[in-house]
Amino acid sequence: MADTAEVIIIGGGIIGCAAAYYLARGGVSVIVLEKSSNIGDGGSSRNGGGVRQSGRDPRELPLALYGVEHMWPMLSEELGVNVEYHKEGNLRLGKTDRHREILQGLTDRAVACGLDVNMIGGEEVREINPYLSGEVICASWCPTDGHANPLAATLGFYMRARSSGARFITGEEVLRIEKVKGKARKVVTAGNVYEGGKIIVACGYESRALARTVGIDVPMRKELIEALVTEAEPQMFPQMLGTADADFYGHQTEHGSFVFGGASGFEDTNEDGGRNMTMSITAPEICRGIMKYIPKLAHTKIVRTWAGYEDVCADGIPVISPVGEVPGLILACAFTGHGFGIAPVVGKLLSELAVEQETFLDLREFRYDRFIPCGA
Amino acid sequence: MKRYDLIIVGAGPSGLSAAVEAAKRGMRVIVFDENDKPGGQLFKQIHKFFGSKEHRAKIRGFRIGEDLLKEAAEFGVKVVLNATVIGIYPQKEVTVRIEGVVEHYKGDAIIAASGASENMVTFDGWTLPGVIGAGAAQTMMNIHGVKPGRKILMLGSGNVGLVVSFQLMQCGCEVAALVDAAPRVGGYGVHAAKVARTGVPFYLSHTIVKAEGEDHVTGVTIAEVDDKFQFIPGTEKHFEVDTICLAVGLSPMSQLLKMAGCEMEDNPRRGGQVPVCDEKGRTSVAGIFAAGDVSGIEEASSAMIEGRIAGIAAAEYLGYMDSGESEQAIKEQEEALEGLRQGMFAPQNRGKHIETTDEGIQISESLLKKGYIGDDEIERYPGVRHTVGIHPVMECTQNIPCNPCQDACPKGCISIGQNITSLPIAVEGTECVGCGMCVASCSGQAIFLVDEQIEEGYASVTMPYEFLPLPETGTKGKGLGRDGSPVCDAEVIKVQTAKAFDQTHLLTIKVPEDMAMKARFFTF
Amino acid sequence: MCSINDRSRDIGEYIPAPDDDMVICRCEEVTKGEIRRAVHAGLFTITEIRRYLRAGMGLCQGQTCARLVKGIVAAELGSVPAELEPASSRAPMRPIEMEVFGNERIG
Amino acid sequence: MAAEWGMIMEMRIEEHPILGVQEKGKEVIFFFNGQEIKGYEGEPIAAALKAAGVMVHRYTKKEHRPRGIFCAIGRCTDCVMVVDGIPNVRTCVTPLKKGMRVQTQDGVEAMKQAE
Repeated sequence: MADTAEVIIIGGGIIGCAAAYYLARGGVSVIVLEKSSNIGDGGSSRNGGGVRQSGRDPRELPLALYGVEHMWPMLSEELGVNVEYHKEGNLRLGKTDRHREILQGLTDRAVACGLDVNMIGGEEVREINPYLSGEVICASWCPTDGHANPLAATLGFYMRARSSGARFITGEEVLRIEKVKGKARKVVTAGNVYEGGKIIVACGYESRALARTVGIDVPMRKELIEALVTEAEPQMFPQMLGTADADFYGHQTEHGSFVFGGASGFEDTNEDGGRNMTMSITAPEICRGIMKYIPKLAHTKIVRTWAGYEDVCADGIPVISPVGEVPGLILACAFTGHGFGIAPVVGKLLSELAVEQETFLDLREFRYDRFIPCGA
Repeated sequence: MKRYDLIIVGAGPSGLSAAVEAAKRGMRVIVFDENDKPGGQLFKQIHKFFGSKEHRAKIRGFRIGEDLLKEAAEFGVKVVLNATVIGIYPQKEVTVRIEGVVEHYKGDAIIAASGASENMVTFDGWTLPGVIGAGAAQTMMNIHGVKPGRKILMLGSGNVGLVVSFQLMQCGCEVAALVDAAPRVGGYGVHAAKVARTGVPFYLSHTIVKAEGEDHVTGVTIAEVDDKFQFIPGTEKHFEVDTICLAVGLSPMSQLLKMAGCEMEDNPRRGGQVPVCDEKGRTSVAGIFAAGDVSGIEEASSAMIEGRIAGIAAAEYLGYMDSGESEQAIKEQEEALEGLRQGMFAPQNRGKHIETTDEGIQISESLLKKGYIGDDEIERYPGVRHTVGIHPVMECTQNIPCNPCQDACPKGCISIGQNITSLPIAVEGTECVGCGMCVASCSGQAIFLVDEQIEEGYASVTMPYEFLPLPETGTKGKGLGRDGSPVCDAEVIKVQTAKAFDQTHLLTIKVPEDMAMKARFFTF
Repeated sequence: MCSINDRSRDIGEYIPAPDDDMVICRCEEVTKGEIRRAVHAGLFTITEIRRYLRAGMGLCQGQTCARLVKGIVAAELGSVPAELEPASSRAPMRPIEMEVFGNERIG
Repeated sequence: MAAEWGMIMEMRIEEHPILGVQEKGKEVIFFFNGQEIKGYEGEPIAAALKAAGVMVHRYTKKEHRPRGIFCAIGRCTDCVMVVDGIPNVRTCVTPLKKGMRVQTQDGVEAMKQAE
């Protein structure tokens, strides 16, 4: 089989898989190269499944709004895979006056952008979710937020892309991108060279090293975050939860299990030993966080914990951008831990960028060269 | 953080053995086990072990467990029960759930001795209550004192399937059949023979078609399979049972080592996913060792030696022994291990069909296919001889590493020789006094004392008997052949019970003269 | 252990089998047919099968079915089980109540 | 439903040819779906239920199929039941206590008729 395609995508996460799907569906030839043995092995299978608009940077909000309105509700049908999308609201919880201030600030900014989000008091919070403890005194409430199953969504995009003709190669680590006659063209791995008219780099933090091989740097760092999953419980509540204190976030899945993420405070310095290793202290910290808000879960058993890197951008929003100075190169990285909810939108936008079509949303805010100080 | 020289995961045969060796050298050792009783599988092993004296042969598994615990206590090993290790983290941090707390410990060395889990096979109805693992059966009957069922079908003719079938009968269950898809019995012939002679039919080249029942097992259908393991139509057989017991092998329980970052391999000869280890049990992570089933499925006797080796290796690693001392100590253990890893059932022979013994004698086909030696085959073995008066008959026909019988006889009637796997020989010119020590010492229950003519027309057969109720002298019943079918009327003429026999009673029955070499069990 | 795996390679058609409705993962009630179909839909690894079908993701974390699932996936891929990478092992090794997990003692 | 008392006695091994008479804890009463059953304190709940002839511990969530003891050592989690109101309790490794309320589990909750 030829190692040449109109578009080469580096990274088989949900962004790469979604882009591959929309391209293949449009009849464009695609090869997706994934370093891991598994599709979606990075952040795509290591996130809390939030499909949120609230709490987003205003620059990112249009992508989230578009996804919630035009893509997520139809995605299960489109992919033929139940992505377990539930649009039943997000509660960001607060327990102190300080929390109330944080939440109020977030709410005000979101409202200014036209999002339906409001502050509610403790009583109202417990009307929405009776399992929350009396310590919760306030929350920001966004009724159109929700959650989905990241594993099903990622693999759903993959399977549909594959059946639409996209070629996926796993276990194929890209070492560098090479230019031919002034354009990014060759994608070099340990044993192979792939060629494409367009090259989309969508491989999380590793995108930084790859972009550097053609002289581009994206200012980002990585943080090792952790999550856990519980045994199945009877259905308790459908909302996505988060907190002003950022001590935990998560939701109950259709399966009945809860998926929660959280932090120990050492995310900047934690190392995973190259195998997504969890720390001994993080999951207990997440558990303590959860129990303060949902005391009823004290007996619920944790069955599994995991860790994964976030590609945290210097300014907190992703780079989704063609690289003018390296024709043929398109970057989609630095999603900063909130890429899942906007992944279908980003995938579709990338498919348009790859065929040099005008995109259905304005991507100026996500330019790769926005980090250069003004006046340069 | 609480720190020990050595943290051992698992208080089974290998873990406890490792603990003893390490503690002996002055190390501070803590052993965690998730169960509420120590000893791992040893406490479910109520049969006598094979091997030689150094392997604690002819001692019952649970007694070996008791001895090991005592030894560990003597050397100051701390054994913590109901302590589930939930993770191994960098810097050899171990998190342990103990009651309602998760404790963090650190070890300068860790030995994983976490054992194995049971393999399963699928068939229609395999999720029904009443389908259980062989380990579950052992746990229920030998630990908790509850019968796993009333009437049971056993799937699997390896040592576990054979031993557990026997144990099921010992606790009062009925074993309806022993079934295996393989064409030949996988475990020791002596284990098979002691099950077959009680009347349990063996169905080799058969497997389960369907477990029947609405809410729980009420019956099972088996059928013959061809050499590609496909059912042969028309060969179905039905049994009314309430329990189906699965004994289809074990897999190393190596997840903790994988989590700890040890290099792993999928090695079918070791039973599945195992850490890559050297001969001292050292994994790819310095200071983390593996011993026992977690590094490759073998018998408990081997696990104990592997544990000792790992314990010594850990002592060397932390400077509690110099390398000269440890080399010597390890060498001794390796020799003992070598002794066990010989014969037809040695790891290197796994899966091979061996047709003759080392002595060049043909292996009984009947034993491999039906679980018992045919009456026409028995005479070919060197343990089976005819002399006037009482004498031992050793129906031990495969090269297995075991020799307690030769030490048991005070008169030197039995010889195995230097090679622990050789077949026992009835030594010419010696005189049996009928003490029965050999009968009780044979872990395979394969030795009988026979007097081919105790009176005109009658012979006596003395056999090991480990069932309740124990018949009394004068009890009349039937003599059963090796295949478990009644062959003659028989009367108990002597019942011997002795501390040295360790719960094995010696039953002497009087049978017609021509049954001296045929009657091998008694029922009444 | 990452070997190059072309997900478009031909592994043959999915052919329904009489035992497709056999439960393999007892915890999550995943059948043999579901696993076989998922392989033919492109999920070539144990990890992907777990993530998609939840086989081995239940209370026992695959302790009972891991070997069976491996065998089925290998058979569909025309491979041998030993060549398939097993799923990763993660804490906690046994299910543990949140109140216990969160009750640490670092003494 | 628990079986008749006669059968209960039959499942207990009164005397074992090798192990003799096994030590038991104190005899206690507990409740299986509201029905009084005798067991021995400290033995696994599953052992007491087995001795009482109870085979079905739970019905599965998707297919509503019965499950019971399978591994008996806390690994497979097939024997889980609702114990004192808490679901998914591994009865094969949870010691029996006096007065415990043990209920057949249906999916992840107590079975409706199992009061």
